[in-house]
Amino acid sequence: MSLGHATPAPPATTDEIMAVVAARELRGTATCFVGIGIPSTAANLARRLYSPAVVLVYESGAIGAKPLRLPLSIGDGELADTADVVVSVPEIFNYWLQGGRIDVGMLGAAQIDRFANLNTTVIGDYDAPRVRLPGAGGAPQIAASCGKVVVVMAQSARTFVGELDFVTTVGHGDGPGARERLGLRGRGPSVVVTDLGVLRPDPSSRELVLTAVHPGVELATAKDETGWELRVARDLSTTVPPSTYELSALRALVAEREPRR
Amino acid sequence: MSLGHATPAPPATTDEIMAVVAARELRGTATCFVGIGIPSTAANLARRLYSPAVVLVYESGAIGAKPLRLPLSIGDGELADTADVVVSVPEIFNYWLQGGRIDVGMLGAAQIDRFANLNTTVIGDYDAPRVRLPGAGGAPQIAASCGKVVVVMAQSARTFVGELDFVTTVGHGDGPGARERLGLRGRGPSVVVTDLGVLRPDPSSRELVLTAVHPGVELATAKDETGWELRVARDLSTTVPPSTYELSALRALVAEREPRR
Amino acid sequence: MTEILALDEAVAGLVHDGDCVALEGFTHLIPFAAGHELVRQGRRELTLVRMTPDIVSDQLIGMGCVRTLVFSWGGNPGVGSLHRLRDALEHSWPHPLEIEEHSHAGLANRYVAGASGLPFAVLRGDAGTGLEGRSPHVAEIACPFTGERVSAVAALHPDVSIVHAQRADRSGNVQLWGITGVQKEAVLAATRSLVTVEEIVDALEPRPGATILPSFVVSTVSCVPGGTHPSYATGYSERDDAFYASWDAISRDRETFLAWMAAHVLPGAGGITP
Amino acid sequence: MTEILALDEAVAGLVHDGDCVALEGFTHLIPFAAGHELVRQGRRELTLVRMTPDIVSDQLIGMGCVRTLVFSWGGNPGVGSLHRLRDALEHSWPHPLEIEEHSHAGLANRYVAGASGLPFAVLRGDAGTGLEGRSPHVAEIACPFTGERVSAVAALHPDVSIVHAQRADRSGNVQLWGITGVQKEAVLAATRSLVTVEEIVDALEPRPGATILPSFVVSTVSCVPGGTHPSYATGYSERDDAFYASWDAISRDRETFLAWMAAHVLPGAGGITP
Repeated sequence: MSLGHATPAPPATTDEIMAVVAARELRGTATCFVGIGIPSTAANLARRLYSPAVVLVYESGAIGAKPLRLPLSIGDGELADTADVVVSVPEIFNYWLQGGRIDVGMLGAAQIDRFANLNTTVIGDYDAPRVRLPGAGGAPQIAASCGKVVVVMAQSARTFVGELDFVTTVGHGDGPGARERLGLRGRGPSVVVTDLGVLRPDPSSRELVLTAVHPGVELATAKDETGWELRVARDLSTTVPPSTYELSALRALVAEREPRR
Repeated sequence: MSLGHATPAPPATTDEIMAVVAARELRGTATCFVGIGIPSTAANLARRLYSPAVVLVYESGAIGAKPLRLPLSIGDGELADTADVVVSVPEIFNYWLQGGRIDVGMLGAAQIDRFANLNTTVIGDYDAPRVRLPGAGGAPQIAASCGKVVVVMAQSARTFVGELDFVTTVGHGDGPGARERLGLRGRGPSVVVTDLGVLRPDPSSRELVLTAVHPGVELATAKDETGWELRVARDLSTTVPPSTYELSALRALVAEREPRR
Repeated sequence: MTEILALDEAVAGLVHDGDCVALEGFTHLIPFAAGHELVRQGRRELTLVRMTPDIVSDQLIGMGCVRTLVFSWGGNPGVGSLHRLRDALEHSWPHPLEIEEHSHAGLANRYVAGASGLPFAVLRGDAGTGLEGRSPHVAEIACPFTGERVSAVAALHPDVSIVHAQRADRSGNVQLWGITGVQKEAVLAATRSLVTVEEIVDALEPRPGATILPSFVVSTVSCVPGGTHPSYATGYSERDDAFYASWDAISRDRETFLAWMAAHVLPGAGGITP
Repeated sequence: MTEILALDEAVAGLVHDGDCVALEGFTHLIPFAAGHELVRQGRRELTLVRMTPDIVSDQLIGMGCVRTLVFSWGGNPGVGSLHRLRDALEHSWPHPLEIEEHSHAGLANRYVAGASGLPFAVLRGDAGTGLEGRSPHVAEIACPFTGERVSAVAALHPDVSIVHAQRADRSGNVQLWGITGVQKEAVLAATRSLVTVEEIVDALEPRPGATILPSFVVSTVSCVPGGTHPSYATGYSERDDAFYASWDAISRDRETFLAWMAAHVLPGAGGITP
């Protein structure tokens, strides 16, 4: 007889790596303002793995939502049903977000620049758009008022651009002092998690610096998929791959997202 | 045997006359912002006698209160328990009163002048008061934003003064055009009901004119109890005395105000 | 003070060509049936105000009812683009669409100012973003106490605000609960209002988290059970996520879209349940 | 994030001499027990903020705890004057009292601005009244769109806000219902907060009309059943109208007042129930 080894789970997909790495960024977070998509997946994973007490806040007004299944929209009934309280949309923005009570905001974007400014409005010219995107929603105020911002988005030469087609949301503006000059009270983006690696703003220049690549990702690829001269940390590290524990928790979470009875 | 006559009810007191006459002024009113005291008694009497559908709004946030017993305070539990909805204090002032949704406001005061401006702040000098009164509360905004205002107060040379010790609430300011200049959107005081009679602002000069005296009140008394040269309507009338029906309804209402079990 | 009318009478009486019409409902309680009635009655040149234009807005735009869209986030949540909105903006089909774009906070506070009887509201706005200077209804203002610069947004006063709620009583008091969004402010800011409801009851039993719109601020109530599908009404229905997903294919192509509207929304159609 | 402490520890830890302390509760849920603890701990030089100063404010003022009172209506509702407030203002007893006076709408909106993280709020204020120009925290401001002049009020940020509620759960989430007044705004505007509650429960069952203060905005909860007497807590107690009436005679005379406080509030006293 032998101590049979369990057959290993399939390796993590790039979306799974993004979700797990973003979730790790929420360790110790008390309150998190959550957008839909991978940010929501990451926030809910963090609540299960690292921060069971984290208060998830959705712009639909749900405070303390504890969804059993991943919501498809920020107004999903599951969010209201499991929340500590549901407030109006004006109240969530005025009293809770603008009031400066939220530690971390999670955002995605279609375009990002070297100072982590974000575009979710338009590709091409605003008045003659090549691709019209949804627009601002809560993003400008999330980035302005949360203590810090975690950005999660796929990295490519199309998304990591030298100049945004439209500045929907200010990250670090044009660099040092920009947020202070604009009266933005949160500290802004502290990390950008992509499918290739992790970037963090340089403390002095505020420009994004590649600090880690995910397992199997070549540095050259990260540079090629960045529309500007990408700065790389001297101590560039490789992301600790998702553990079996992290992956199984993530896959269980996603599996719960099935059509309603 | 004789068809014995019912013993007549005791005659109306001056407070009862004020309440009944003020209640008559609420005929046809859809929404009424109610202060405590005789205004509250009058508003609740009107709801029972003339305007069963009138929505009584209290500054404590109770909208559509239907108290079975007269409240002692504007935050009486009875008001919340019987209301269609209770909103916060900021909301009642911002969305409901300032929003311009209330037809009639009812106010009392310690002093009034010829233009129906009101003082509920201080007798004597503000910085060295002879008598310190409660202050403004909701009165300035009630008088500013309600469609019209019904003032109810006892009339004497001490309360009807040539010059207010303090202008807490603007009625008709210094006369024609004053409310427009100050940006006050309601029409202001339309009637002042006292223990001696009824006064209404002259349409052109906005000065209060005595239009009726209560039964048994001498015109000379009304003039003596007014601290300015009182104008009298050419067609001065005598108040229709409270009917048995009005009086018994009022006395039933007041009788219900007994200490709680 | 509230009229209780059939939906077609209600819309015919309250909404006219060229009106500024707010349709609110934040994912939850979206007034789809009323939006479809606007399409059936062929309303034109509307200024449509909606924080989160989604399928119903896509339908109104694709059917040519809308001249100007005032909004803060336009998409099919969790699915992708609104193809009719994009076609209008990218290719002016069926005709050019003007837009006035805000952040959620900016547009929500325009309703708040309108509901509050104020000419404007103040917020920490869109400083440094491309939204600055694009709307005539957003300006910078200085705090008279600290000198700090913040944003002012102009009060919004729709001619008509249309929302969906769970219940009304027979005198027109309205009760909604769950995610209540910006509906109260939209109704209070508007000159006229239409509330479609799942049911009309004798008495509104109190509910946790419920918002009440007293009848004296509601012009008209129409009983339209299921009138929020494919959105949902907490306590009555669940969100039809599958329909939201299917809309992507239906709306991507002009002909497919028009055929779907003819089959499900236009007069004589069988209704929207696929 | 919320500490659950005995009232004396809570007050000792949160409130210091010279602090700006808001005690809110609009007739309902007035935090009397916490106010009495301030008296027992001999707090001095407080700036007391309370929209509707009533008996508890009269007691704090009469015991010399308050240097400045920020308020909008000061009286004994339905009964008459606050004699300790009047004695302080009319005869500087026990010492001079500074006041900053607003209308209800003005002071309520100072809390709203504070809760909203804004430097000021806008309202239709006290134009033409004697209040104009008396507070450094009220100014005129022009609408950048219409030019209309309205009032701006400066944000209020108490060092500590103290309120009473019906319930909290063990993690410090607070639930209050009935007349909820300005308590949410007062707590959100403050640096620290203390909520005294009728009871602490395992789970907050939802209640119609309830306001929830999540634990992450509540510094400290103290369980003080009856801590709002002679005010009341809907669902737990009724307003002691008789005590409000009796306060007129108790407070009219300085010696009678001091004797009552010694007998009912000061250390070693038997508690306030007469």
